Amino acid sequence: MLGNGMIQGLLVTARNLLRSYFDPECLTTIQYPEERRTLPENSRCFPFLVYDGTPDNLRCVACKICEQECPPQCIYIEVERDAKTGKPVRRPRVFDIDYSVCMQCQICAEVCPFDAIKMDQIYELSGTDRFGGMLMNKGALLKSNEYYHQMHPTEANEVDARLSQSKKKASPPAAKPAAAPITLQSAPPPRPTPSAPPSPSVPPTPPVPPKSDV
Amino acid sequence: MIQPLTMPEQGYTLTPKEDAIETQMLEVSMGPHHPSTHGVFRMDVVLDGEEVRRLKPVLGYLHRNHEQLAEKMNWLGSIPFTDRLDYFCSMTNNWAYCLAVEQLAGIKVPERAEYIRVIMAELTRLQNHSCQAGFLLSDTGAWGTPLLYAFREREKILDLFEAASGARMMCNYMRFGGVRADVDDDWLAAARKVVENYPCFIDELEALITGNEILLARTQKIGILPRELAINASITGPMLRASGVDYDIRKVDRYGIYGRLDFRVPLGEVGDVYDRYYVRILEMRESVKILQQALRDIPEGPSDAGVKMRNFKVPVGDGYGRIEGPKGELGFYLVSDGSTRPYRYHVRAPSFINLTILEDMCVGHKLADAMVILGSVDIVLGEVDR
Amino acid sequence: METVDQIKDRIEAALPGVRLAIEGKSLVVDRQHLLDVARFLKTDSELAMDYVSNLCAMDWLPSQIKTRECDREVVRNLPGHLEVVYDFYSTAKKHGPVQLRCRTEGREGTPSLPSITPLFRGAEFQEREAFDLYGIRFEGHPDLRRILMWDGFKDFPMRKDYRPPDDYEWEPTPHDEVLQQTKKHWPAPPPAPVKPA
Amino acid sequence: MAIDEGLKSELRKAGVFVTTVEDLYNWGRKNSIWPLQFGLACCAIEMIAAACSRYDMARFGAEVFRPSPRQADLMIVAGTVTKKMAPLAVRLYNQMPEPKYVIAMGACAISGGPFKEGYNVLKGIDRYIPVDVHIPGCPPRPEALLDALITLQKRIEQDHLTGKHRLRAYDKEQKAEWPVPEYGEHDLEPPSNPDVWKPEPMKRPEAK
Repeated sequence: MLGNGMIQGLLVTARNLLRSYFDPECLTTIQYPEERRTLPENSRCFPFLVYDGTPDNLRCVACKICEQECPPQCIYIEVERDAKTGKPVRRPRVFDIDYSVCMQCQICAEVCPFDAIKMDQIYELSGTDRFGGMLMNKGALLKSNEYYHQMHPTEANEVDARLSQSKKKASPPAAKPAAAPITLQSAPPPRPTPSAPPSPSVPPTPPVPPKSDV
Repeated sequence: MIQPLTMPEQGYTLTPKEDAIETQMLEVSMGPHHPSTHGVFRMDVVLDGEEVRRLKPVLGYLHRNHEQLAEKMNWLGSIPFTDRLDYFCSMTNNWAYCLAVEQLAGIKVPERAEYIRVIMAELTRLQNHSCQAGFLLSDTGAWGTPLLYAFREREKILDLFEAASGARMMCNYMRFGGVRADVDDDWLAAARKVVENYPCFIDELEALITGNEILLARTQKIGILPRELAINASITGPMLRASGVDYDIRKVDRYGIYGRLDFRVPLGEVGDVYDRYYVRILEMRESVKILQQALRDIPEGPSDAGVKMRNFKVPVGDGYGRIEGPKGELGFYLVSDGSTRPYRYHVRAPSFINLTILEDMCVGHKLADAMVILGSVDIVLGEVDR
Repeated sequence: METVDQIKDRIEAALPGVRLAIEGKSLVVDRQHLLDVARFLKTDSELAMDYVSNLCAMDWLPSQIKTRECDREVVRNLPGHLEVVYDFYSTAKKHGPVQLRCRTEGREGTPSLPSITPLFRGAEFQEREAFDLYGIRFEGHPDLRRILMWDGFKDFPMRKDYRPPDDYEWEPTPHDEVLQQTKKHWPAPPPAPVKPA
Repeated sequence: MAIDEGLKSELRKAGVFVTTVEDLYNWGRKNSIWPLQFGLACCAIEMIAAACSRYDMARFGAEVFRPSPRQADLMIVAGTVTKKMAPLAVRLYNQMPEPKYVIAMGACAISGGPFKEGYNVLKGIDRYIPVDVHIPGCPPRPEALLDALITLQKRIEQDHLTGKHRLRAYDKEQKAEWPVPEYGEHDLEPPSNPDVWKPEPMKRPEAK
């Protein structure tokens, strides 16, 4: 019969409409600003730098591997030099990531041998400032290991175990205790809502003046 | 009597129809900003009334010099760029590139990684074909409903991709000799659930559109692509099979573990828009079958071959690796001079070559049909222009 | 499917005057005989290569090859040339590929090669792409125009000696070549571009 | 003209709504932003996803994607702007009626992104047209697009109809047309519009 197929189609839409009153699975919309989807643990957005304890104690040693491997070349690193001797110190003086170029590919985090650069989950970064706002300097990129633990708990625990092992091997007595993974393992904290941390509309803090006694 | 009008700079001649009524040819430039050209595609159409007499595709509005960038980049760095070729199917793009490199470097892929790759590729095919059906329907005038339904299902698959790889669209998931991150049992359970429910969605989509008389009238006997022309013009993928040619690289090359999986290759008879649409629907059903087998049989073991990605080098030589992507044969021709970056990197993009015969299919049809025919070719401009 | 050597022998037997060379897995054919060889591959009942899958152009700059012959180091100068690689498959017999290579004479201007589009429609857009990006003129192509770049564009951007225009005014994270280019713009603000009349 | 905010909220508690023409006008505009259906590349798919059922841009009054620039208020530059496409993008922008806004969605639209070192990619649409909101990401999630839309709504709330910082549409001294670049022999001519594109000289912290 002519029109049969159309009636079939209309039945499908009617069924979907009616089901949405009973079946919560049919209500697919996320009421975004009020309600947010919990991102999967692996989810990634932009890279950030991890520090242990205090922001001075960052893991990055300015080896520039991520800078070389970054496919769109959006990382810029300058090595810190000792104020007295002028010799290079194993920490970055300048560490810039241009978020307006970054393609979120995770290769920097993948190649970093020191587990110093990891992927963030903040995506609400829209801003009106093109030149300053999208260029993240070292101060804006630094985030604590605890923050990393909240975001990627499984991965962070693996990283901590690996780091403490390699530290034990290197210098058993002098090794500093790892950030604090033990307490977190027993009771994982609630997943962060990915809106809280500093947004780029706030002017990025100037880079932390590095100490020369490293 | 109207004289034929020669347009040497455009490369064709306008010859008006010998008709009782004196008609005038109208040249229309459709696109690159046009709602139904699927991106920034442009076609210069010569119309006689509403009938298409000539049609010249004009490409390049999304030419992002992918090949040149890849030649400046190391081997690993190109993988995230392949994601952005056909941005619906980043997983299959990754696979094609990794397959080409693995063939060139002689890397063996472990069993579990092969299974994961097949699962990802078939999920990609599912979401690509369902979205394609949605877009085709919005070209025929059914704005909204089918596309919304398709995107609703696509989100479920994207959630799986995000949980495994970290990103919704640009997965950057496969690596030479395996995949970047193994999937856990929770993920497999979630994937099984999605795959279980997918046939219901395909049924729903079919009930919604396959029998619809308007769709049948708009698609049947429209844009017929004869079998011989399809082969001669190097058409691949569902378009080729809709014309009745039994050529599926999953069956021909048996790359990965496809040789072991049980599935059939759906073929069309007429080669019109409807066949192209329906072959895709049937392919989705076969993909579900493949997924069920792969998710059932996936073995334990390592998920990558332990290839060191940094300073990765490929022995001197050249090679062409290809897979059956959702849009057709996706191939990578790579030339290595032994250094950390490819000397030549060429993408054989299926949508680009499938556009070759767009004019042949459209001539003689109405302009509105030309949009539907273009929709049935299933192009993605990122891949057409690269 | 037959091996490359067998195919070579059969082609040379069937087409008198054709000399092929084998490089790796591919057959190197000279410009004059490319069409004949392609037609043979297509029509031969054994091979039935009815489907040209991939057509890829390449640019080889002039180079030097050092080899040792009789304890002496021999340096040979290779002239620069453009090269096109064809991958043929058969949809009827489901085998392949047969790879053909064809080289141009020199790489100045727009050197020419015969077009296989009259035999294989599938090469139409790919040859236009090779013309656009590498500047290979395909003789006998029905519609050889630029396909990706605009018509007034003068360069062939995929050639190895192409230099892109300088627009590096704001590059906060530059490296290598880009760094050198960017430094020209620092610290002075960029010069105001000239408006067209 | 302006009403004291404290007084306004006091009156609201008493059940009296006070508004100005400007506020009412901005309130209407911000809740019915009609975007131009202008998808360029990968980000366009995320834009469609944002308009589809899970993210549903209709909740912000912005679901009416207009194919014609004459009916659009907002241009979401979603994807890579190539040099071949740039003149057309500028022309489309010129055709939109004032007041109009631009969101540069994704790395490519802001700066050329990962593809910027190529011969055919424009390093940011802001070389030719003014951009109001930038969304970094490649591609940004649909939520990020909604976030940018909220940012833009806040921005629209601040617009003025009169005074020194009034909207471009009500300022006769401002020009209404942006020059469209032309295809040159090697590059676009001009390579940027100096009225819009004003890069700051780079500054880095000096070494001690």
